Amino acid sequence: MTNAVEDPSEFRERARTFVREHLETVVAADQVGILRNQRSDEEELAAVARDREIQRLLFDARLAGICVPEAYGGQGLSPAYQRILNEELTGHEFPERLQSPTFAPCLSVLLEFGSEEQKQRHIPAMLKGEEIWMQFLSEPSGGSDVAGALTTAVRDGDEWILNGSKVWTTGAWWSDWGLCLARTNWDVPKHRGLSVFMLPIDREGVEVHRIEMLNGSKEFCQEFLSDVRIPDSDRIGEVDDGWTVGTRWMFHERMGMNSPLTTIPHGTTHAGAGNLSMISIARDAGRIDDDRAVDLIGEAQTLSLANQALRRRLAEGIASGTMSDQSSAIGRLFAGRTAARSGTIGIDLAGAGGAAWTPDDGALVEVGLDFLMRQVTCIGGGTTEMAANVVSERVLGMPRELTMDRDVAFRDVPRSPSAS
Amino acid sequence: MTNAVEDPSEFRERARTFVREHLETVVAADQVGILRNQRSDEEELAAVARDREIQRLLFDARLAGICVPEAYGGQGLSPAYQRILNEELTGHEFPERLQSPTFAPCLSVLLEFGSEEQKQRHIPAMLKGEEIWMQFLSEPSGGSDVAGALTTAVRDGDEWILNGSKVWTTGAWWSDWGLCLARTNWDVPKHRGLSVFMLPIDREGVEVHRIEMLNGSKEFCQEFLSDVRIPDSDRIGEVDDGWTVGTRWMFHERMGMNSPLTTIPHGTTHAGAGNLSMISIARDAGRIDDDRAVDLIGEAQTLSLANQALRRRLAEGIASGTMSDQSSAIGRLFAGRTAARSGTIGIDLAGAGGAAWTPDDGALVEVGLDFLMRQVTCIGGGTTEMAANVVSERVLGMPRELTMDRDVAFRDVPRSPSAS
Amino acid sequence: MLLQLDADLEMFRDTTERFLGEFASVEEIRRLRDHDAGFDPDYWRRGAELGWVSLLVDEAHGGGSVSGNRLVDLSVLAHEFGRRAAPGPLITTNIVASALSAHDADPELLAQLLCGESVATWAHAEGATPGAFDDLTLDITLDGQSLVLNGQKRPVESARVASHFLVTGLAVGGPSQVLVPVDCPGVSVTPMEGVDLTRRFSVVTFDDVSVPVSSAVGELGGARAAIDRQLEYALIMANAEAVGAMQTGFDMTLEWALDRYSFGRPLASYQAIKHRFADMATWLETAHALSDEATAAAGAGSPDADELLSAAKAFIGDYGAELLQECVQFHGGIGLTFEHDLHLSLRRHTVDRALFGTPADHRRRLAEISIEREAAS
Amino acid sequence: MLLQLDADLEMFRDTTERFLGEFASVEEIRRLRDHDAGFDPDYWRRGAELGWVSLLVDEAHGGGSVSGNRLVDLSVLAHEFGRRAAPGPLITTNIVASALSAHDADPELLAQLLCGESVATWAHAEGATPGAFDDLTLDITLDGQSLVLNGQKRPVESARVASHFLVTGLAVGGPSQVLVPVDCPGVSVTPMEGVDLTRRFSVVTFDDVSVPVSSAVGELGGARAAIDRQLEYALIMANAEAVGAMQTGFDMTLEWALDRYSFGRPLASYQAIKHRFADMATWLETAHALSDEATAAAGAGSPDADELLSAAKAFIGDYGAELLQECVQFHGGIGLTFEHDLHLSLRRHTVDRALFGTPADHRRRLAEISIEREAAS
Repeated sequence: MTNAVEDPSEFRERARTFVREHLETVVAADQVGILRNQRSDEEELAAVARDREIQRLLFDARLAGICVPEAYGGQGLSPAYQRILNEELTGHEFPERLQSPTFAPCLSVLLEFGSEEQKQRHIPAMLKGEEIWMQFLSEPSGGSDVAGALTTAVRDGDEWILNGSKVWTTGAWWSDWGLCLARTNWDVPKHRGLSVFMLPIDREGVEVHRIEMLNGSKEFCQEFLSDVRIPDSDRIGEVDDGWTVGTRWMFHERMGMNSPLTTIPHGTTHAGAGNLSMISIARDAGRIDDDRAVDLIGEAQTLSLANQALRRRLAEGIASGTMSDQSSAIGRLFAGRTAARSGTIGIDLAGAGGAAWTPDDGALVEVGLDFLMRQVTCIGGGTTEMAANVVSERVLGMPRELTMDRDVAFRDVPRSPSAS
Repeated sequence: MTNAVEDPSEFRERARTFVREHLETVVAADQVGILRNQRSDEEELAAVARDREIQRLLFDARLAGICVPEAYGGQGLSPAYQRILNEELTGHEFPERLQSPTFAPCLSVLLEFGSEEQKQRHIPAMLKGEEIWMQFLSEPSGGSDVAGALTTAVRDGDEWILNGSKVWTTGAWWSDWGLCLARTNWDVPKHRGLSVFMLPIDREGVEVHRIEMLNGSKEFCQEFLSDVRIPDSDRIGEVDDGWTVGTRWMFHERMGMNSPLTTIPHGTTHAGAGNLSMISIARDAGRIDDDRAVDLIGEAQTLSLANQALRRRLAEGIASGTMSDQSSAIGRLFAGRTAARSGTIGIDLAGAGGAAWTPDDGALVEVGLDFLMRQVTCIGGGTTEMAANVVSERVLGMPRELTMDRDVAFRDVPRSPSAS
Repeated sequence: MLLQLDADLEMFRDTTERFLGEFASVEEIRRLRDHDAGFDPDYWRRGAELGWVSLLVDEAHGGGSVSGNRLVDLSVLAHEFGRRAAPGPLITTNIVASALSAHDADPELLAQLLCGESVATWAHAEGATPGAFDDLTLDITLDGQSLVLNGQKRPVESARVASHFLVTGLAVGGPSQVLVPVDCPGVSVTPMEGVDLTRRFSVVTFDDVSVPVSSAVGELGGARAAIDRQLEYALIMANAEAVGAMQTGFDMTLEWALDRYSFGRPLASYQAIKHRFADMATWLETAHALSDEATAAAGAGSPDADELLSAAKAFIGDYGAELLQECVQFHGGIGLTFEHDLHLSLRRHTVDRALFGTPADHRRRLAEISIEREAAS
Repeated sequence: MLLQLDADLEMFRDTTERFLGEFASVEEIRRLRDHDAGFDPDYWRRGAELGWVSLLVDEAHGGGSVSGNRLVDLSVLAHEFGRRAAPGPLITTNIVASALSAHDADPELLAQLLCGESVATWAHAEGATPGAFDDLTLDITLDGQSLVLNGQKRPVESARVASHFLVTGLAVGGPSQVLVPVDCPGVSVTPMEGVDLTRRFSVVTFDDVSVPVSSAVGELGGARAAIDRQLEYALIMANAEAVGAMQTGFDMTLEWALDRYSFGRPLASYQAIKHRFADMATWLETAHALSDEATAAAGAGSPDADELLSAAKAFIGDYGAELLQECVQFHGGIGLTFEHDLHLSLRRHTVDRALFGTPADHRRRLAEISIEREAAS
């Protein structure tokens, strides 16, 4: 199918019309706080349903998968069009829960490594909002070492039998599919014994357990896989070659909301409480006239602008090839550092309100809990320590860290004393 | 000699009388800035002479070497007496240049490892102000790896012939003796081929070169040793066993002004500009009424009090045996961190005065240069990185860092590409 | 905490530690999250029997010091509370008990506090604004033989289970303290949410609350020194608690780093992590040192006690927070879950950091003292 | 600096880089430390021939942009200056030239500035106090056909070699700019000491200095916008210079860490050092990004230009200082010696950090803009 490419201004007009007709406006103040436990399960399920609905509307309006090939239900347009859509979405609702991880990294991985049949089967379904995907990647024992997966897949004729546990999936309880990294060979070094599978979350043997975070959020899940059987046709990439997929998977994950496959209203920040709320905190704490509070507000605003500018520079550099793909770790590292700092600025502005508050305290509410959750941005999606390794070794070319698991069969790799 | 020990209050009275009779008062403002180049060479030499003179007066008044055994000219008293002397010296001149490194670590090392003849020959001379000692320890190639010394001592009958270079000696151009670490064996691992020597700085073949620091200070020197001959009787400790001496030497160096062998007026800070000058900087910069400046002053004062409290806790812990000797590295690390932070607080308070000033600008003068020199406290006397290694490995028991030089003959240790 | 304790104090510490180990386990603390008061009356009564409320009370009133230095005793006790994130109105009840004892007021209530039958709380802070930890605006008007209170106090700990509030405010032109029974007409208590699982706070509003003049604790208008002294106690306890929380977080995380393997090596073998532990160790030792020096200075009535208390509060608040957040970081995601124990330390530290003046408030106080002294010299 | 330059701009950059490599070598900069002006007139004349003073001048006056975006040109030029810690009154002469061109003032002087025969300087800042980078107190009184100036300016760059001062002050109730020849009676120049080896500053005092009314540059009392614009130029240049200094320090130190061995391993193989380099790399990229975004926003007349310029000034000032101090730390003692090159970058960065508003001043400006906008919304 080779259509004449739509003119950007026509596209913008079309996007604008769609947004006006179909989408509610939202206020920025909705986006404060860190993983706050603001919705009941019923509300969350309703929000998921609304996300699916919007995604379907986008799909029907030819505004889904802007940079996804037309062959798989996308629009086959350039990232510039995605930016236009993002700009037009500013201030409006959007199908937030589908962006990450469904479109990036899952759809990206599928596009890159899936068979034609797999792509046809899943990508249009994703773009229609019918399939929400999760990453079955991290494991309780694993920490930063995702390639050290202990979840095991054993071949049984045309099927694989999976056993193990995955953790830190966001909302697996209302999702459909998992992209799953599993060990298929224990007798080779760790990177050479992995394979990647697609896994329907409702399959027999998958038990989803919701994790309670310290602030009461139950967004994350842990899955226990017990003799889960899946067909070999749901394997992505070659057997034991899962790390080839995994490396790109990791890259797409680091790209996160900077991926051209994700839709995100321009100006949305995802690095914890934004600066507007810092001003509100200072005001509601009665500190807005204090020079030091003003300094902290200025610092938060500096870091927020710095994050945005850095993100744009890295995206441009990687897109133009003047920077390596690995440079995305620079953005990840900086975003973590600044989110942590912002958490401290918030509680500093809150004063005694950081310890206790009433529901009438406006912006002071739950600032203390946000502070307790401060490190989440330095941990989730690969720790800042891993990012610092990538930056120093892959971007700056400093010597690689010594690992004890490189040239040894995975079953012989040293493990925690308490893990045995 | 076993005298009845003097009563503390008598001792205090005696010290007070001495101080009143012999010593000038000094104002705290004299003690600001980092390695500032405030004196001409003539003035510096006069100050050295005055230091020697005061030391002699102390010696004659039985106030030198409070914790040094009487057999070597000291007073054989407990650290409590040293504290009393320090308190009585508050606000007065004292023989600053003899404390470090002459008394700690040099005299300490001599006390611990010197032969009876060596102690008799040098310790009384030190206590009388006749011998000022330097550490010939660091080398230009060495960085933090002092045990990687390249300066070589080759035996020639009853003598040793030294060749190499030492650096970062403070005021070697007006000093008398150097305590020198040299390699006596290249065919064994590095720690097993070192020996320690005493070296008269005016010996033939020793060339002292003064290093200019970026702020114009010429306090530090580098020495070039060319076929310097010294008798074997000036060796301290066994041949090739110099690291046994070196380990304790390093400990005494880390103790620095906390050593009971040093005399330092109570309240003297050596961690860069103190808090009083922060207030002066803020005032002279017109910022004293700014909440943020007040916050910075409070921070500087917090860090200053924190440093003092930590120093006392460590001294007590090490003295009582509840902490290991290695814990002194905790104090060293923290002092470095806080000195660096203080440098930044200083220039932040100075505002535009940090870039340029006139001689009439009071406390603003040279704050900018102090900032340029900020890291000196994190580098001199062993870097903060080395201290962090000691704390994590020796105090906390975390695994040792991999080194490539442990079980290999020193001549085969990998070296910088540019060093060959 | 001090490097060495004398034998009596060590026994007191050890008894408290073992008691808390049994009755304030992490499971118990998690359970108490849904408890109205945040602690069981029986737990508190048994703790009081161990001497938890007696340290600042004169012997004549049934109290007494363990080691001879009551402030050192107090800091050792608070440190144990911090290590366990223990439940119970330790700080606030001790302050009220000290005030009653110092002013020979309400011996009946004091006796009840001492044996843990009642709880009373200090209604002092007036909000989140800078300086609010020691500024007063609550109005106390002398009206014949009555005192009439108008104003608001927040946060007030354990307000919903206390029998009395010791309220600070301004009367006859100066700082004053008044003991107010919780059931006085005009008193209203609004519960707050907060970060600690067991420590409960409220907003307490006084709307024309009338009590007899005899309810004044100490001199009307002349209570500045008493209030400052009580604030000293609060700072000593908050600092020691916070250091205890730091110690527990640090110990737990060091153990984790030594045990946890990543890429076939213990976490603790990575130099980037080792160096951060080294910094954490310096913060922890410094926190102990400052807390103990400030306690000693306050105990000795030293002129630099205020400076040291503020320096300790500022340092422990800021560096302790960084330390505990580093602990979270090294644990990874599990350190942010409710089922892990680490957040109990982080919560307790966060509360102690925010109460009785934030780090910034205390840097300001410290700076103002320094500037004043420099100007005077 | 931008990731990609168009061909003309790259040629301009490359020419400047090669010229500075030859005539502003580290040896030359060390030599100039004892030079009265801090730069040789001939060096400046040849630099002017390369276009160093023409970028903000209209084509009609003999100036012109290289790439079509003069502010981008300017930032590229300043970045090269920063990389080399190059001598010469770049910032201040360009600002005066821009003002003369914008207001069609003193074409003769402008021509001399353009060809590098003369140097002029902007006498704007009024001291070290907060806000002094854009507050004005210098008094300009209209007295018949004369303007009489009273006040003090500091620091003023190159005051001792400039032929004219462009002085900002208050006249007829508003911000104004006046061109004052240096030899006017009542002008006195007191040299300052400073951290940069080649950039010289002075205190300039105006004591009843009288100049003709025609010396006003732009409208008397109505120069706020012009001054703001000039401040924008200053911030763009100071930011780009500072980032250049960061880049040089970083590159030098990475090379050192890869080459230097400690304990038989390259410094660069130690994870604690690697992780700090990773942070430095994030600061460096962010500094480039902010500097370039702010320049682009100013060039496009975007409403968020002020915010971005202030964010860039604050970020580059603080994080750049930490970056360069980390570079010193990794070098060890040698990094603090005069014979090493590292301090040239550190000095230049330190000057740029302190001038035209410190990081704290710009955080304040940024916060005030945000608070105002939030209040308006």
